Amino acid sequence: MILLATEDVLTIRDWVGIATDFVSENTIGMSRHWEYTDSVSNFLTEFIMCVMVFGGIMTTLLILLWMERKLLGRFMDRRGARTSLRSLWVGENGVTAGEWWNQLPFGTGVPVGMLNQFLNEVAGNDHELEAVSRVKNRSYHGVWWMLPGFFQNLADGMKFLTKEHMVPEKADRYVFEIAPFLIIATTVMCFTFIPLSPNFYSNNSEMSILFLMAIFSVAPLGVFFAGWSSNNKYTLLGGIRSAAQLTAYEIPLLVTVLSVVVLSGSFNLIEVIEFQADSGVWNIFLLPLGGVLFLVAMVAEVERIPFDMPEAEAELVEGWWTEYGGMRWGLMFASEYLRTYAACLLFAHFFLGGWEAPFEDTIPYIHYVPHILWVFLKAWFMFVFFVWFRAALHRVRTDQILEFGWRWLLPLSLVNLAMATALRLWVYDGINGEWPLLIPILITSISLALFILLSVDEDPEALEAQTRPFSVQTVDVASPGQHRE
Amino acid sequence: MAEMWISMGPQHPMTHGLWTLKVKIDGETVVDTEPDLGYIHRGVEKICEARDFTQITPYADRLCYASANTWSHAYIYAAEDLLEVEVPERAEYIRMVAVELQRIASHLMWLGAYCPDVGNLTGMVWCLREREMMMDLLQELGGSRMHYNFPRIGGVKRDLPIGFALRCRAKLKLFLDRIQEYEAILDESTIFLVRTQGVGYAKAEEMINHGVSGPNVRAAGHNYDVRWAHPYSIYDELDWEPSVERPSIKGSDCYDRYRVRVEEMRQSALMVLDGLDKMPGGADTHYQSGDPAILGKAPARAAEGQTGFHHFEDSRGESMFYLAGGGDERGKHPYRVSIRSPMFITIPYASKCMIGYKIADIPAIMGSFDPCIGETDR
Amino acid sequence: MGNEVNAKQILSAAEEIVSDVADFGDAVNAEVRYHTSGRRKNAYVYIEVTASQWRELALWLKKSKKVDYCSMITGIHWPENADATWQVVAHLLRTGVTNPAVVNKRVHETKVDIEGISGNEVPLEFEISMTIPETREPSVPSVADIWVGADWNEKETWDLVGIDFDGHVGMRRVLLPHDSPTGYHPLQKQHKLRYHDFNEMYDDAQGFGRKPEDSGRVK
Amino acid sequence: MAYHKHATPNFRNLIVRPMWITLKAALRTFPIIGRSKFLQSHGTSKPYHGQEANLLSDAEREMYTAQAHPVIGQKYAPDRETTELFPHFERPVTVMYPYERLEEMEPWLFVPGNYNGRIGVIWETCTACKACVRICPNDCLHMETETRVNVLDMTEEGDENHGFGVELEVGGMAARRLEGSEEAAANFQLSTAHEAPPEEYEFGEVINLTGDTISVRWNASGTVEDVAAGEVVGAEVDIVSGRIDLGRCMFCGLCMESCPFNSFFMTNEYDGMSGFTREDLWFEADRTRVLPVQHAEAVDIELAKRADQARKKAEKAAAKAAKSEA
Repeated sequence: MILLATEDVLTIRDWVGIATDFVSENTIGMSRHWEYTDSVSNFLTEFIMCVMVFGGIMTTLLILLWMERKLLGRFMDRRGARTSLRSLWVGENGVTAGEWWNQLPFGTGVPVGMLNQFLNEVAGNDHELEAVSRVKNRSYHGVWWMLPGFFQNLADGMKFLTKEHMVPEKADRYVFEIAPFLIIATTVMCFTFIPLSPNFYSNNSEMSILFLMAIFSVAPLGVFFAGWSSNNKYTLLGGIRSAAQLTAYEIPLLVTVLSVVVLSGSFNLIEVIEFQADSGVWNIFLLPLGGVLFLVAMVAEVERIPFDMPEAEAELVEGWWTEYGGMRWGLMFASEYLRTYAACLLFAHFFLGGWEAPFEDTIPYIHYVPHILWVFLKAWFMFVFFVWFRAALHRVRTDQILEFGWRWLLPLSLVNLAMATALRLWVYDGINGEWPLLIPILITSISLALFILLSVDEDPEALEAQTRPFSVQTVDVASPGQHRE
Repeated sequence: MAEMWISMGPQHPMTHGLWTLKVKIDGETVVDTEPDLGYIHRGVEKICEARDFTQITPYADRLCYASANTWSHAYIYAAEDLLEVEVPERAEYIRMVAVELQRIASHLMWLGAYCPDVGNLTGMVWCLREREMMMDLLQELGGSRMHYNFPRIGGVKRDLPIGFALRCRAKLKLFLDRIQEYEAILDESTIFLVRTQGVGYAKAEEMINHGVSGPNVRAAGHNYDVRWAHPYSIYDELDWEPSVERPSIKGSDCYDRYRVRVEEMRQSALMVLDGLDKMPGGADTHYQSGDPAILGKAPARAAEGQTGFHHFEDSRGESMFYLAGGGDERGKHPYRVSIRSPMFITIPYASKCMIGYKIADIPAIMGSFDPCIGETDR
Repeated sequence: MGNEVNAKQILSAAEEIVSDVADFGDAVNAEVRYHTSGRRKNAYVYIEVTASQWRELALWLKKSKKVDYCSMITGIHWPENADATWQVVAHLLRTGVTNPAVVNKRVHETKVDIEGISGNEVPLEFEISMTIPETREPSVPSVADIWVGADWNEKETWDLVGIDFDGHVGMRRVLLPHDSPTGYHPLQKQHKLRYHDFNEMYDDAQGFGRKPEDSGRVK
Repeated sequence: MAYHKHATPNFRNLIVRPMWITLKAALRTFPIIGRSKFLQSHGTSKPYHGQEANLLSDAEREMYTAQAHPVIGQKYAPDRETTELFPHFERPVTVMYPYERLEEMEPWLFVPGNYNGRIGVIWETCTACKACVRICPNDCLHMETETRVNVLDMTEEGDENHGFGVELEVGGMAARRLEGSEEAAANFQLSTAHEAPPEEYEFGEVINLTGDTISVRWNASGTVEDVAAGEVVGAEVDIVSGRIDLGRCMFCGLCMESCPFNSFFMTNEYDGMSGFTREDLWFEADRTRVLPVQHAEAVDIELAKRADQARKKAEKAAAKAAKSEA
């Protein structure tokens, strides 16, 4: 057990431990198998923590999806009306969807009905158009702050569950069936070693980062399986693209993670976070380049725009998952977002100090805020960038992706690793194991200056000359319009 | 990987309609292509042989849902050539307003479809936002949202509605400012540039020889435009010059074709604003439907031997109707209607243009030629 | 304002063509015709040519007269006219489009000085008509190698009207299904439109018939 | 035309510029922040986003003020639908149809007669000339026999055009205005009702026509009733247009234009024309009927025209009779 520097008010794991200790002592401990008391207690703790972490992730995943929808609506300037929750809840003209609370036993639904009646009066639609009565299941957008559309994905999930499971006739059936499980299972396993707070994680092993990266890289294999086995040329291309892209970006990602590991001196994720808390400087201020590289590589890893070549819908219909439907597709879609979530959480842990509150040491009483909140806030903040990229950027072509990965990201990540090594060896270890304040300030300001410099740099000559540097044509053009028989 | 054929279409996001592009690929590289059209061939030419000259107008509208007005006007000009009809000048101005607004709407629809082709949905939604304004204006004119059935032989269905000029000016002024936001998300986006620059080269003379015209040729560096080369309507009274791009040495690429359409939208908006100012009788006066100021007299019959044709600058290139008179009902129906669709000729060219590029370039190149399958298949 | 080709330029260009076409002799008849619509009665060149001379004329137009653009090639079926059962109409344009000039590795877009153009630079419309007498297998020479734009036009004309083009490579169905019966060309006049006959209106194939009580009362 | 002056692939354009413009678009959608000055324009232009615009001409403003139409109190930006909270809140772009309808927010798009909605026929003025049926490019319009009151019979006593209607005769049809029908007709919402308009008259056969009372056998009840002469007007079974296969209608509006008697309209109804089967789209003539009150002006013009004709005819006949007598 690692000694944690951070104190947390929500010591959930301890509470669960106390509860399971109590239970096992009073059951197993009383029996003749009393020597297994500790093992049972540990098993129960692990089990309960796993369930709680997974539940917490799945629940907060809804926030991610909701954020994506709502943010895209704003980026695209098409803010829609908000109806989905209220379609279940407040009806119009006093009519609600089925009045389901009346079917609850023993009148337990009466308060729900009363609440709905109250909401109806306050926020309901009393529009008198006749057309209103024709569509019963919607409601007036009226009050704009009603929690809008949050549970949409539950509805989506229910729909997926009712869909037929179809396998293409000439698909490689076993591989086709295994692929989604491979993807989903490995994705879920990622969260085993991602702590949500100092006292809220399912497991903590010595080499958790190593395991994380390993398990994170299994899913591309599933993608390739899925693409290959569907017996469809689009999925095949998608699968192969995916394999090529993920290999190209896996290596810079690993090297970048290695730089963090070198800087923090541990392969354990919790220790990496604790290192940032101890030294008082988040890694992003020491390795800004590493942060950027990690983010870019992660966007490519989770296959989001601008790097969503494997499922580029304009050319490959839906890429490697074209042939999947129903809940398999739904779960794979969920696992896409789970991977994104994991990416966001890892970014928060590696670079944003994990559960460390900003200015934890200087702002009084801030440590009374439950640390799990900071983790989530940081992850969601990172997810804003994922959505923002998607709204602002275009899709990169295959060869450009690979070129960018191999020729830019890989050398840069090596530079980053060298920087981290130098910082650790000569600065941190050289000066009694702490960061002098000058170092992060200097690195951050230099990086910012470089960023601004690059952001204003333009080449007017290139525009005037109309250079077209990105020609990729590799075959002579057949004379257009002439048929080759 | 050995070479293999992929059948893109008839239902595929790249096709912008119903047709098949058979692509032979070697890995990610396109080696050969073969277009296959005709999935929504409705036989409009045959249908028109059994319709009055008035009744053909709505069918001409339906040749292209993105650019209905230009098609019905192309028909009307040909029919007027056949029936020898004079058109009041005010009606010509109103037609110009309708056609140029439709050109903007069509180019916006194109840009809206092109952005997701290269992977950005924001651009699409922004374009459709502005297209909504154009459709509102066209709805005021024609009464419908897509197929307006607006022109009539000898003039137009109705005058500019009351208040139309006011709203048209306000919306177009906003639109002219908004264009620079598209440029900000497209021109000022490196990824868009590297996706479109240097991809899908086409040269001007080659395109003309292949029968490709309109914005695609203007993108290749020559300002050929049916509106001044084979003049019609009142374009000579407006203050305009056709937009033309400066391509690279190897020819025009997808980026040039994108640029020329953006410039054309700007040009059309300015033309409409100019036309509203110069309209005889003033843009704010309102004549009743059928008033001689907006609708001249037209015969209903054409004798055998009479022919009419008219080259028209459609949103996608040069379109033309060829009508031969002397059909059924003692000449009330045309004997033969023949439609020249710019896209029918351009699609084979565009599909040969993409040989040698990557699969990911297929939507980028195909989309940049602005395919519309309604008119292609007729 | 001088931003359009004016009628005089077009007329003189058209007259030049017509006088030069006289070299072909009787097989080619050319005249200047005028559009009859709108405000501007633009001139265009109308040429009647025998099918055998068509290719020669096309080559001449392309080479000496810079007619660079084939707008449309279409066919008409006149079953009641035995001398000219089949008519092929070609619409050509002279566009004057050239590749933009390159000076010092810089491309300069072409903006035509409209008032200054003359001779072969003036954009001009051509309508060319040729007729074929009654035959089961109508055919005219193909010009798809002169203007590639004619390629798909000829395919379409064969597909819909049934006029074949000699020398056209890769003739196939384009708009009709690939498995359409041989010899089925719907724009030939023996194929009648069953639809839109005024009396058939109430016997709608889709089932929307006359109201029972109206039968006999409503025409 | 020159290129865009920043259009080169470089680091600046890689993420900074596209993300900046999307951020601006996103910030505009937030209340209050979205009103800040730097968000109202892009580049060097003047502010354009969210600027108020006058979208109503003086004539329209007068007209809508007279109708007390809600559009008068609203503020517009050129591309936005309206909201009363315009200065600080922009409404979502979704129009919450059917609770909100576009014609309430942008009524100029739906000027009756300028909008091609479902067709509508005023039976009273239809003459069965079939111009609409002939012009229909799709053959979707049909004629149908209906019992109706002639437009000339709709006048009140004392009206200058009164007295040219159908003569009541034994064996002919008579019609009596239903109680409350005028109110029902006036309240009938043509474009949102999606059903046949209310019956205005009840019809019956004239059995006896002596003296002041008229015996009528009402079609609906089958009972014979004696009614005062002033209560009923003549009616006739006539052919009217308006039976339509909407599945084939393409809303081109040629039928409306071809009608020489101001009797054919395109109404503003754009919903309520759907169904689960093809048969659902077959509308009988009463479904597309337009009551005279809905287009009173057109009916009045037609009424005056017909009365004039009838008057002239009567005068001619009188002159002829006088001549022959002489």
